[in-house]
Amino acid sequence: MSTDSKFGEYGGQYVPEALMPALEELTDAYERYVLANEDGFLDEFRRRLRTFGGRPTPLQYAEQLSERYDREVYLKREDLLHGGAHKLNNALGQVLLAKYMGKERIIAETGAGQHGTATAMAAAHLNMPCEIYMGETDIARQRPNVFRMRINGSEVRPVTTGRGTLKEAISETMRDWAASVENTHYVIGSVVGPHPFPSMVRDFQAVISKEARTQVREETGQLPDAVLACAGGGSNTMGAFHHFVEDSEVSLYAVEAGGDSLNVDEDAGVAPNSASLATGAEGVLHGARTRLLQDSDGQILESHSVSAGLDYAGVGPELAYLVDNGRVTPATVDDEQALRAFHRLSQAEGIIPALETAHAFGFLEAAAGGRRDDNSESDSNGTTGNGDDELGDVVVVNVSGRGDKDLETVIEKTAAANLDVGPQMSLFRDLSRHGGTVE
Amino acid sequence: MSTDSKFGEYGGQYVPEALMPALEELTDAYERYVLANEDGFLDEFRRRLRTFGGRPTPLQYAEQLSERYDREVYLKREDLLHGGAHKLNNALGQVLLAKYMGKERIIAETGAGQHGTATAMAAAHLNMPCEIYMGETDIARQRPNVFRMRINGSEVRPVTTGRGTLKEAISETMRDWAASVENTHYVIGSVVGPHPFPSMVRDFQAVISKEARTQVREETGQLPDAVLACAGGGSNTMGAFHHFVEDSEVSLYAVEAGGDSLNVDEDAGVAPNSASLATGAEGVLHGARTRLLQDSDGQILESHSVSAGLDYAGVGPELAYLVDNGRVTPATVDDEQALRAFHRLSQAEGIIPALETAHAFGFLEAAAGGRRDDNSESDSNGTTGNGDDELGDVVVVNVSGRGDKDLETVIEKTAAANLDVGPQMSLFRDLSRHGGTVE
Amino acid sequence: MSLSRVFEDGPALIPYLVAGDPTFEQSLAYVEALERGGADVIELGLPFSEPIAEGPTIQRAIVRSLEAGMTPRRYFEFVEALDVTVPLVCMTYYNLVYQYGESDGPASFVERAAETGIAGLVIPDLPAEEAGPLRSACDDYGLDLIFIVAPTTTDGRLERIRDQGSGYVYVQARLGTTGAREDVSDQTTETLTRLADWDVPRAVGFGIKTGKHAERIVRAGADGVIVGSALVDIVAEGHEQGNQTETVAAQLEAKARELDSGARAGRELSPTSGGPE
Amino acid sequence: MSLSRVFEDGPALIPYLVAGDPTFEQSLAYVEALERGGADVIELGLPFSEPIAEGPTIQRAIVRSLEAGMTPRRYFEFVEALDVTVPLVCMTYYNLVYQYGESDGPASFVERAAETGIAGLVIPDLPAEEAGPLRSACDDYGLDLIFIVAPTTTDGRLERIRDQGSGYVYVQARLGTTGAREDVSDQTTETLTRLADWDVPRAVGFGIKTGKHAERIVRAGADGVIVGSALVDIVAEGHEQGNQTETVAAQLEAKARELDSGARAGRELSPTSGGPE
Ligand SMILES: Cc1ncc(COP(=O)(O)O)c(C=O)c1O
Ligand SMILES: Cc1ncc(COP(=O)(O)O)c(C=O)c1O
Repeated sequence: MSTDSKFGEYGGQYVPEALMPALEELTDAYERYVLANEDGFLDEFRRRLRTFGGRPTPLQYAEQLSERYDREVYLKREDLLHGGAHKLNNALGQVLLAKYMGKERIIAETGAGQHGTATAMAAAHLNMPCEIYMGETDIARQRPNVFRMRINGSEVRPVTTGRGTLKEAISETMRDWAASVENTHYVIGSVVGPHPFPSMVRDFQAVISKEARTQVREETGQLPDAVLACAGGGSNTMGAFHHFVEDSEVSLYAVEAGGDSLNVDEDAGVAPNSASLATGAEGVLHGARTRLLQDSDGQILESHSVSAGLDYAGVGPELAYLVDNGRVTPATVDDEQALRAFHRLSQAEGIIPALETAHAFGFLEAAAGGRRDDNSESDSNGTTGNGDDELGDVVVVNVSGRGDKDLETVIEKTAAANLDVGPQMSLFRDLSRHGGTVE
Repeated sequence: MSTDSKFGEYGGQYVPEALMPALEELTDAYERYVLANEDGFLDEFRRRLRTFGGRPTPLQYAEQLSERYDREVYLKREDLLHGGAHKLNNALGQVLLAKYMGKERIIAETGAGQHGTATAMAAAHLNMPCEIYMGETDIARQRPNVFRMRINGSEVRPVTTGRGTLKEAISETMRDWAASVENTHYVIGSVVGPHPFPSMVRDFQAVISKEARTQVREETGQLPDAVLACAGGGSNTMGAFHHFVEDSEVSLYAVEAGGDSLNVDEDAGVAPNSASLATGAEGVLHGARTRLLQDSDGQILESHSVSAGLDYAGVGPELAYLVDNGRVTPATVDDEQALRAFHRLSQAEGIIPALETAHAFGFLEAAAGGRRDDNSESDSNGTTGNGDDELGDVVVVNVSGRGDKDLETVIEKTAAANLDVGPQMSLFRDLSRHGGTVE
Repeated sequence: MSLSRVFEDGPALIPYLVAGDPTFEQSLAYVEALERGGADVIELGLPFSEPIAEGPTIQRAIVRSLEAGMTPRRYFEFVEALDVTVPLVCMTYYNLVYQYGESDGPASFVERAAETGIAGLVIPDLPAEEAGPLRSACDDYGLDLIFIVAPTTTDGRLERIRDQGSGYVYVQARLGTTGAREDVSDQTTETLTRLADWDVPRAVGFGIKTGKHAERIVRAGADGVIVGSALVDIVAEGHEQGNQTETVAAQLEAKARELDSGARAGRELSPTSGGPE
Repeated sequence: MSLSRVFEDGPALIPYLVAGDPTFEQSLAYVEALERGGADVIELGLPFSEPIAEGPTIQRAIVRSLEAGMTPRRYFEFVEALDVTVPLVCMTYYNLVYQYGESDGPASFVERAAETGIAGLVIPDLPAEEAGPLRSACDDYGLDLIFIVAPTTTDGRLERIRDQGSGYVYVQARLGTTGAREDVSDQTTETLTRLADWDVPRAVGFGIKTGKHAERIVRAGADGVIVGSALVDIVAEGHEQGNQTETVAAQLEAKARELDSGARAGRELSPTSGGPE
């Protein structure tokens, strides 16, 4: 754990003055409670993660995938965490910290709705009022999560600016925070934003790699050769990587959303992907210097991914730093590969992953030599990253979340893209809840 | 664990002759693999439950409920199991057993879709083809689970007879089994059906009480005063009770669905509830003698509950037996109380329960003296069971599943019943996935 | 008389219909037509709401009958109203038997059945192991209790069934639920061989549809053929097309006749008989 | 000239508009109208796609301007095309400053700004801690770098801001993002008191809407009033109703005049001045 506010040139605190004191207060609280375990904060946090959250999550040997790829594939099952994603590790930590700080209100942004749900659950659990900002595009495509937040008693505030996705939701939450900072804590949902958020969120998520490192050694007697995680803001990535960073023999792969394409349409202000590591450039967004999707003027581009949780134009500064210095290898997986991987994991292992998570499995498939049986079938187009087979014999994939929230999207997109992988849904797709009959 | 095929007069094997040899074969396999751990079956089962399923599930101290009811309320978090309900304990056990038995095909019935999803997941995990029968009414009201089964690679067979709920689905699956028994195992979803299913399913589910008994002692230094579980077929009930049955100081409450009312409309052949223990009579259904909802001729009544997973006209024979001999106290909670309890748990504890599970919490609320602060507010109408406060100081409630599958139903029913408990949903309810805008 | 006597007189035709399908009155006419067509025994279904052993054809018949108001009490009135002389076998599920009347168990049902002249019972969800109480009641009232033997039935179970059964043994021609099918199963021959030394007659059912089927079944050694779905299909079609009761009855009678001659033709070529009687 | 000189001459009116809102041409006319109305300095927004410090009014103005094609390069052309004599302050976000031109850092932006005659910069997402490189570039090219002081700013941070800032200090009247509000906050007086011994002028912004507000703010000790949303509202209304550019410009001029006389009236009653100058 570190209190440095920078990772090389990345990081820092680029926020309105009104928020600076709050960041100072938060940094102080982070150092005292999280780093120094003052008042037993960490003990309480760990206890709640265990009893409320369901930690430790298992590390599962994936039989069918191991056979398919002729290597030992282990799954770190964050999808089993309460709420269905790694997000709770962070949300619970921050809401608890807010309580220790004497805050009386929680706000958060959400993209896929996973962070919003996790925050809503943590806030209900700890009896704090909570408001969640969510872009209206995301509200429409992640409907079940909207219901979950509401049912947990949180307000959901639709954000109508821009394309109505995560970027706009973060901006809007920052605006709320600037007005309410005295009694409100802003629970940011990934390792992004101004210091101390990137370090603090990483520390809350680092329990993933802490457990996984021990578990994989217990299972195999060795460290893994590679760890794979999908990267949106990068919190599950950093969580899955953190305790392996010093293990130089462990390769770390951050898999970003390649979306439709890696090319940028500058005129439209749109990047049809969310690959800030692979295609972005240095800049300042949402309080931190990091790698961004931006046009040549520095205007932020609208990102795209089939997965709402990866659909973000920035990435955590520490992850950008680790990529720049070569410790982490970035890779991209496009929408179609992610959909295929979604169906593959569901059918082969009985685990329906979040669409975000499916990107990590898309890379596992696409890595050259990934498939033992038939390389020609391997859908390696549209992937960047590690071309030759460096994944090695023991691979850990972080299953950052479950896909219940994505069912409708996947069914629709699979049909639209005419993929040969999903199940036939014609009998069930148009089934009306009200009509109540299938013929 | 026991191999008796009867519980008092209940139980037995009332099935077509074609199935009897399969039941003999299954009984043999049950005795060898499950009871005697032949070939290390139990070790493999426990390992898979741990790494694939996520066991042990935590026992969580529920702070807000404990304060509300002025007693220590502990939650056994089966909702954190892979798939979102206790159902996987049984599904994984049976699919694995089928594998040990050399079967090549899995069939199952499902009501809420939770057992179907659990079976589909277990079948994918163990690489077995799987077909699930589901009533068309249930298909319509548990849509997300239909998608999940399909996405995991299972076939879903709509059952159109009768009212198209669990009862019809079981009958239909038995028919399939009668035709396919040689290579097929029927994974029944609760402690119902002919011997050895009630004993075997109970044994697979008994891990709940095994863990809970140890956990509650670790937490409190004592056994609980009461254990509460909702009862449909009764598998989570028997799972939660089994290791407490010998502890005569622990009260056991099985909470059934009171539905709309406890009165039966014989002419229409409808019981507007699913309370076989509270209002049913002895009879034979789906292979076992047990307590049933039936008219005076012995025709099975159509049951009703807002919760699809409780909507069944029978109940497990062992549970019926334990009720008859006074060891288990039956109780009922009606639709409205269940909806209220659903919102209460979601808002107070940040846990969205399955509608089935919500019935157990409805009883916690309704038990006289249940609420410390204001008895007059307690919605004790429409509840039967324990009138005075016998719940005691330490209560364990089995959270049999999570409510993601019930979001739409709950929102609709809460609005329709004009309950004052749920969140305002007007902004989000009619939100079209395709339109993509909220105003 | 014990049902087995019926079989002495050549291969028995045992047609099945659901009582009250589609209405009480029509059903009376249909059942009577079966006798005219050559039925030796008639199996008469008492519909139960959860017919787990039936295929779709008979399930639908059961729904029609229940919707027209059939109950156990009405069923016995139906039997009393029937103008047939061949013996009747009641086919139903155990819960209806168990719940009937005041008795705590099957006795009231059997008593009433005996009173109406029913000669035997087939209860597909009651295996020999659970049949003790019903067996004694049947003994008390002089009814036969007929059991089904399936292709999967083990030798151990065969013995139990042999002990408990009487009247005839119902040989399930193949796995699966009831329903008319095109071909005749190999499993049938095998089962018949296993039952060769039984002293009750062996009637084969499940999937018999035509005179040709019946012929082959009898040729394989059966003492009788049980035909359900093929007849229920005729009732269903008549109901759907709104045909006259007499028309449907005539079709049933013709179908029964076809099956009966098939069976008789089979006997002529049967291994157990030297030639035509 | 350093911006602080502007304040020597009585309380300064510092209106804000987004350059290019709703179009390049209209916006030129609007900004010029502000000078006629009595502006002493004009803050000219360069729109950024993620304006995290702005309220809805200015957010919408930013969208209008971006949609009409505003870019950093166009912005400087806009400044060059403007026919005003009062000093201009560019208000934008750090990423645009950072990315501009060939420099690896803010220098190119500042150089170009200086070239067009811009006198200072306000970068709301650049706190003093991160401002080193920009501060040096501003020094190199003779620009002021204006910082915001918020009601929440701690004493420790005040010192840092005092070190880095120049031209004037932007006193944020209240918490929250920009946007016109009805009342005047108590927090303003408090902040002004804390800044009493600073030697740069103190201009108060956030929520000032009317001459009366301006008067009270100046009376509370401010050396200037910054007005944004109240003016942007006029532009927005003119745009929505399709009013003539001249009409809107006249409204802006009138509003500026109202604010200017309010401010002057405030100065007459201000604690720091004995009476009218
Ligand atoms: C399941 C899941 N995985 C990954 C992500 C991406 O976020 P991060 O990169 O911060 O882990 C999200 C975001 O919502 C998510 O829900
Ligand atoms: C969450 C949950 N709880 C309870 C039940 C009721 O089943 P049982 O009584 O067998 O536990 C179901 C059935 O689907 C269920 O999904």
